[in-house]
Amino acid sequence: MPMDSHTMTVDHMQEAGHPALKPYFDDLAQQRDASTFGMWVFLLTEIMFFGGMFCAYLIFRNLYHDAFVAASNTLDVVLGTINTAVLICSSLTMAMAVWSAHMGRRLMIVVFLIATVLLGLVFLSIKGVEYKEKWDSHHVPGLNFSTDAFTHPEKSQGEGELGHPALPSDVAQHTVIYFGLYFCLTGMHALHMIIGIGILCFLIRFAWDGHYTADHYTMIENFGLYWHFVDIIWIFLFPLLYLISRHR
Amino acid sequence: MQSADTFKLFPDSASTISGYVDVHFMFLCAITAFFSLLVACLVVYFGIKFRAEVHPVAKQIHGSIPLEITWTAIPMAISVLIFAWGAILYMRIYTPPTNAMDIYVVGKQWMWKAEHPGGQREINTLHVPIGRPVRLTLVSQDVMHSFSIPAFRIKREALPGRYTTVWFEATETGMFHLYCSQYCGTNHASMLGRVVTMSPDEYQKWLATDAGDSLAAGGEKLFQSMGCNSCHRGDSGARGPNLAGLYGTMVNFNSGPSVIADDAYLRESILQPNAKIVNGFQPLMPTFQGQLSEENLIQLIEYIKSLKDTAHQTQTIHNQQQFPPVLQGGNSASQLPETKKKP
Amino acid sequence: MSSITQPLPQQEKAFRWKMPEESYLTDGYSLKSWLLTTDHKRIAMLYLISISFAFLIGGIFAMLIRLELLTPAGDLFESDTYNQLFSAHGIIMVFFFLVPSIPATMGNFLVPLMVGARDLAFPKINLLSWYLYVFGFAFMITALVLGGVDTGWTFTVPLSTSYVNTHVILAAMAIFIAGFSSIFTGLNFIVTIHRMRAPGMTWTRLPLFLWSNYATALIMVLGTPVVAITLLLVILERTFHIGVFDPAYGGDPLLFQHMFWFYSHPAVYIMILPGMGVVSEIIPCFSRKRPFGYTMIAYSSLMIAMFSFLVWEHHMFIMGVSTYSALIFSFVSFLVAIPSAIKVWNWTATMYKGSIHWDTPMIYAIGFIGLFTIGGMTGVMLASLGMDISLTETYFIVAHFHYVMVGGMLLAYLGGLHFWWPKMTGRMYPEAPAKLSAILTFVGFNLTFFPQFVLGWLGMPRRYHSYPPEFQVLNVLSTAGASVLAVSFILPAVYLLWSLKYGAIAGPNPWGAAGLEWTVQSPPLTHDFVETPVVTTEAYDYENIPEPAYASR
Amino acid sequence: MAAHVHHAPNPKTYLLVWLFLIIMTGVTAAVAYIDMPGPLNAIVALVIAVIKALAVALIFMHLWVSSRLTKLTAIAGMFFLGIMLTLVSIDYISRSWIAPSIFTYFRH
Ligand code: HEA
Ligand code: HEA
Ligand code: HEC
Ligand code: CUA
Ligand SMILES: [Cu+2]
Repeated sequence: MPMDSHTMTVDHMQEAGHPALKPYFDDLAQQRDASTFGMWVFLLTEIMFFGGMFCAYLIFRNLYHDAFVAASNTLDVVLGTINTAVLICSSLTMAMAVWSAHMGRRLMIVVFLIATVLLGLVFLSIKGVEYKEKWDSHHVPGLNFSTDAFTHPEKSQGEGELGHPALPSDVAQHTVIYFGLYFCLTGMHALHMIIGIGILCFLIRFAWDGHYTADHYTMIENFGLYWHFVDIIWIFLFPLLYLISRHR
Repeated sequence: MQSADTFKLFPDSASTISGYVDVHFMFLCAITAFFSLLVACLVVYFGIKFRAEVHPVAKQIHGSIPLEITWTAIPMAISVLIFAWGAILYMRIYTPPTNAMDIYVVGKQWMWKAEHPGGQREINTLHVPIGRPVRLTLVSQDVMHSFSIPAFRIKREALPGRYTTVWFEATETGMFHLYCSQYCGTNHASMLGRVVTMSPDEYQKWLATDAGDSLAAGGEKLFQSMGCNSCHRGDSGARGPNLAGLYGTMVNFNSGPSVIADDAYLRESILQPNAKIVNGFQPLMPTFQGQLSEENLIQLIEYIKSLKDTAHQTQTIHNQQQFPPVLQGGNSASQLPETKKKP
Repeated sequence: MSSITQPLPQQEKAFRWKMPEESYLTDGYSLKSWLLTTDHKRIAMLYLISISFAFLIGGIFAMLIRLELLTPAGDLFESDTYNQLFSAHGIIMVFFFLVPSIPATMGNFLVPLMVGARDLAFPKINLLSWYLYVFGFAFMITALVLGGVDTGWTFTVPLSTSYVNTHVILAAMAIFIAGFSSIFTGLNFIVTIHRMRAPGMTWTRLPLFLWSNYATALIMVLGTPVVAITLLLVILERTFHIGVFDPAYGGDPLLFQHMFWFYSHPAVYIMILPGMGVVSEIIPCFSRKRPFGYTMIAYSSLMIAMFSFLVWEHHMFIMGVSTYSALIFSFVSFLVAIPSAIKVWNWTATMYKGSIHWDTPMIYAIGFIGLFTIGGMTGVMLASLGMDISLTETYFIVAHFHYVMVGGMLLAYLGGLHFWWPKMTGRMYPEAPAKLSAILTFVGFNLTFFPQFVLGWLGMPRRYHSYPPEFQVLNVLSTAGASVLAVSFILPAVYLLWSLKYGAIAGPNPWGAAGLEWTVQSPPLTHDFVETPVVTTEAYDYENIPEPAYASR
Repeated sequence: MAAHVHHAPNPKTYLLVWLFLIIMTGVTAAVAYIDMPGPLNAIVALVIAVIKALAVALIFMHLWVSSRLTKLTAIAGMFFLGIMLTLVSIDYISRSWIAPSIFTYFRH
C-alpha cells in the first residue's frame, strides 16, 4: 500500500521556508507532484470532452460515408499538413521551454515560450484561412450553408478540381453533418489553442520576471502538458477530418 | 375495461402477452419484497436486539469471506435468472409473428393517427380484432413519441424518420387506454386515446363502414402521380428495378452488405435512394424527401408490398427461403409477406 | 486513529466543553473573508447554503407538481406551466442539489480532515468550483425567470433542438457550467486523496467515506465532460442546425440518448455513492463497531464506478436500439447491482452484535438502507428487458428514482448533516425534534412515493399534467405524503438554524467516532491540524475509542 | 527534488522525436493520396496518428518517465473513451444484423 505515502525527510524540512511552497503542502515535491497529477486528471476530462464529438464523428462517418468523402475532399490537405507540422514544431518549442526551466535558464524560457506563441498564431492564422475558404464556398452550417457545391460541382469554381462527380441531393444533404462536426471539432480545438496562447502570454511575463527557478517551474511544466495535449487532439483530427475519407 | 373507478391496483389484461408479463412482474415483486423485508427486518431486529442499553459492548467482527461469497453469489444467480427471463419476454414482445396483420401508426404533436391496410383512418383510436396478431409499424412526424397500451403490456417509441414495430394479440373485447408516454411537448398529456377491441365479425363490420381507398390503392395512385412508374415500369429495360415481389427478398448493392427489403428499407429507398445503389443500376432516382408525407410513404410501401412477384426476373437476387426476421431492435419489418408462405 | 489525540475526557457529567476561541469560523467575519476564502471548510459552508436554496426551490416546484396532480383534470396550471415545473424540478434537484449535495458540502469539509491534510490540493480551484456553481445556477434562474424551460431534465431531441421555444440554451448552459464545477470538485478529491494523505494513512486505513467519494470523483471527472459536450451540441444544433441530432438533417436522436445517458447513468451513482459513504461512517459509529467487510465496502465503490459506465442503454430499451446491445446492457445492469448488494449486506452485518445507539444520524442511516434496497431492487426490475417495456416512462420510474435519490441519497445527506453538524458548527442539534423529523421523513416519503409504484404498474405515464380518473386515489395519497415530507424538511431547517446559537456545545468528538476529523477541535482551525497527524492505528478502531458519556443520548 | 525530473529527456531526444513526428506527418499525408482497398486508408492513417500521439505523450509529456499513477491516468482516459466508442458502435452496427433463430425461438 505504500504506493505514494509521504515520509518526512530532512531534505524537505529545509525547504519549509521556500516562497513558492503553499502552506497546506508538506514540501515542494508533494506540491509539484500534486499539481502535475492534477493536470493529468484534467486532461482526462478533456479526453472525454473531445471524445463525445469523436463518437458522433465515428457514427456518422459510417452512416453517411459518401457524404463524408465528398465533404472531406473540400478540405485542403496541404494546409492541413502544414498546420500539423506547425503544431508539432510548437510542441517542440514548448518541450524546450520546459527543459530550459528545468535548467534554470530564464532567457531561454522566454525565447521558447515566445516561439510557441508565434507558432500557435501561425496555426490559428492558417486555420482562419481555411475557415474563410469554407465561408466562401458556403459550407458553414446554420450561417450560409448550401449543398450546391456537391450537387452542381461544375458551377462552383476553385473546387471540384479532384474531379468528383455530382452528388445526388439526398446524399449531399448529409454533408452538413460533416461540416457541423468539422467546425465543432476544429473550433473546440482552436478555442483550446486560444486559451493556451492567453495563458502563454502570462507565463512569458512571469518567466521574464524570473518567477521560475530550477526547483520551481510547475506552472510551465503543467502548461506544457496542456499544450502537448492540444497537439495530440490535432494529431487525431488531422487524419480523421482530412485524410481517411478521401476515397470512396 | 376502461372504467369510472377512481382506484384500482391491477391493470386490465387484454393481450396474449399480458399473462407472461404479469408472471414476470409478480416474480420480480416477490423478489423485491423478499429482499427489502429481509433487510428491513434484519436492521430493525439488530437495532433492537443489540441496542446499547442491553448490549453495551460491541463484539468486533472484521468480516467473513464465506459470507461475502454467499451474498454475492445468490444475488448473482438471481440476476442471471431475471436477465434470461426478461430477455425472452423482450424478444417475444418485439418480434412479430409472421402471420400478423399490419396497422400503421403515425405520431405527431399531439395525436396518434392509425392507418389500416384497407384505408380506414382513425385518430386517437385504434380498432383491432381479438384473436389475431397485429403488427404496428410506428413512426413520428416530428419529435419522439411513445405508443403505450398498458392493458396489452406493450410500449414502443415512435421515432422521427425511422420505423419501429411492436405487436400484440388482443384477447378481450372492450376499450382500453392508449397513451403517448414519451414526453413530447405542450400537450403530451392529451396525446391519448383508446383501443377498441372487437370480435372478428364486428371488426369486419367496422372495416366495412369506413372503406375508402385501401392503402395500396392510394399508393398506386401516388406511384403514378409522383412519376415512379416512369422508371419502375417493371420491364427489363426500365431505368429503375422492378419492384414486384421485392418485399421480403434480399437486395444486393454495388457496395456494402446486402439487406432484406423490409419496410425500413423501402422507406429509405424512397427518401434516400442513393444511400445504397441496387446492383446493376445507376444512382438516378431523385429523392422524394419533403414531397411525401408519412401517410404517403406508408401508402407507397403498402403498394410495393402488394405487387406480386409475376415477372420479377431482375438483378435483385431472390432468395426463396424464408428469412429470419431482422432484429433492428424490432424497428424494421421482420416478416415475409403472407403470400410467400402459402404454397 | 484516535491515538494521537488528546485523550477524551471520560468524565463526570458536569463537564462542559467550551467553544474554541479560534476556529475557521472566527477567521474573519467580513463578507469578503467568505467570498474570497480558499478554506475548504468555508467553501463547504458556502455550498451548503447554496444547495439548500436550490433544494428549497426544487422542493417548491415539487409541491406545485403534487398539487396539480391532486385532481385528474389539469386545472391548476396550463400544461406548459406544468411541463416547466417538472423540468425545472428535475434539473435543479439533479444538477444543482443532489450532484453537489454530499461531495461539495461534507466532502469538501471532510476530505482534507479525513486524510490528515491542511486543505484540498487546489484550494483556488475549489473556490472557482463554487463560483461556477453559482454562475450556473444564476443561468438556470435566469432561464426560469425569462419563462422557463420545458424539455424535461433529459433534454430529449429533437424536441429540445427544434420544437420547443423556451429557454433551452440558457438551461443547457447552466448545466454545462455547473458541470465544470462538479469536474473541479472531483479533480480536487482525486488529487488530494492520492497525494496528500498523512503519514500512515494507507489506502486500507482510508475512511469508507473517502473511498466512496473517490469513486464519485472518478465518475465526475470521466462522465461530466461528456454531458457538457452533449449539451453543447444541443445548443449548436439549436442555433446552427449542425445536423447531428436532428433527423430532419439526417441526424440521429438516439445518438443524443447514447451520449446523454453515457453521463447521466454514471451520474446517478454520483448521486448515491457519497450517500453510501456517509452511511458507512454512521453505522460503525453508532454500532460502536468496525465495519463488517471493510475491504468489500471499499472495493465495491470502485466496482460501481467502473460498471456504471457500461449500462447506460437501459434507459433506451424501447427506443429502437439493437437487440444485441440491449442484451449486453441489460446484463451489465444486473452486474452493477451486485456491488450495491454487497454494501447493503455488509452494513447490515455491521449492526450484528454491535452496540446500537438510535441517534438521529443512525435513524437516517437505517432508513437509507431500507429505502435504498427498495429503490435498488425496483431498479433491478427495470433492468429486466421485458419488464422495462411495461414500466418505462411511467410513474414506476418516478417512484424508483425517488426511492434511490430521496429515500437513499437525501436521507444519507440529512443523516450526514446531523452527524457532522457538531464538527462543522461546534454545536449539537436538538435531539428530540431531529428524531421526530427523521421519522416524519420516513413516513412522508413512503406515503408519497409508494403509491407511484402502483400508478406506474397501472400504466400512468410520467410527465402527465392530467390523468384518467381511475388514478386519482393513489395520486391523492401521494400528494398527502408530499405535504408530510415538506414539513419534515422544514423542521430541520428550523432547528438546525436554531442550534447555531442555542445548541449544546459539542466538543471535538461528541459521538466518540473514529477518524482524523474527530481528533481536531470543533469547529476546526483554518488549517485543520496544528501539526501533521501521523496515523498509527487501523481505521474504525472502535474497540479502543471510549464512548463519551455526555453525547446527546 | 522529485527524482524523476533527472531522467527528463534532453534536447537531443526532443529533436529526434520532432523529426520523427514531422516525417510521420509527411508520410501520412502522402499515403492518403493512395486509394487503398477497403478501410485500409483509415487504418493506416489512424495507426500513424496513434504512434505520433504516443511519441508526444511519452517523450514531450514525460509520460515515459512518469509515475505509475500518471500512466494509469492516461490509460484510463483511453480506456473509458474506448468504452464509449465501442459500446455506442455496437448498437449501430448490430441494428441491422439478422436475428439468429434463437431470438425467435421463444416467440409463439
Ligand atoms: C441515485 C440514483 C439512482 C440509483 C442509485 C439507481 C440505481 C439503479 N437503477 Fe436507476 N434510475 C435513476 C436513478 C438511480 N438509479 C433515475 C434518476 C432514473 C430515471 C431517469 C429518467 O428517465 O428521468 C433511473 C432509471 C433507471 C432505469 C431506466 C428505466 C427506464 O427509463 O426505462 C433502469 C433500468 O435498468 C434503472 C436501473 C437501476 C439499477 C439496476 C440500479 C442499481 O444500481 C441498484 C442496485 C441496488 C440494489 C439491487 C439493492 C440492494 C441489493 C440487495 C438488497 C441484494 C439483493 C439483490 C439482488 C437479488 C439483485 N434505473
Ligand atoms: C434530487 C432529486 C429529487 C428530489 C429530492 C425530488 C423530490 C421530490 N420530487 Fe421529484 N423528480 C426528480 C428528482 C427529485 N425529486 C427528477 C429528476 C424528476 C424527473 C423530472 C423530469 O421528468 O424531467 C422528478 C419528477 C418528479 C415528479 C414527476 C413529475 C412528472 O413526471 O409529471 C414528481 C411527482 O410527484 C415529483 C415529486 C417530488 C416530491 C414530492 C419531492 C419531495 O421529496 C420534495 C420535498 C421538498 C420540499 C417540499 C422542500 C421543502 C423544504 C424546505 C422548505 C426546507 C429546505 C430549506 C433549507 C434547508 C434552508 N418529482
Ligand atoms: C428517375 C427514375 C426514378 C424515379 C422517378 C423513381 N425511381 Fe425508384 N429507383 C430508380 C433507380 C435507378 C433505382 C435503383 C438504384 C437505387 O437503388 O437508387 C431505384 C430504386 C428504387 C427502390 C429500391 C428497389 C430495389 O430493388 O431494392 C425502390 C423501393 C424505389 N426505387 C421506389 C420508388 C418510388 C416509390 C418512386 C416514386 C415515388 C420511385 N422509386 C421513383 C429510379 C427511379
Ligand atoms: Cu407524444 Cu408524448
Ligand atoms: Cu441508469
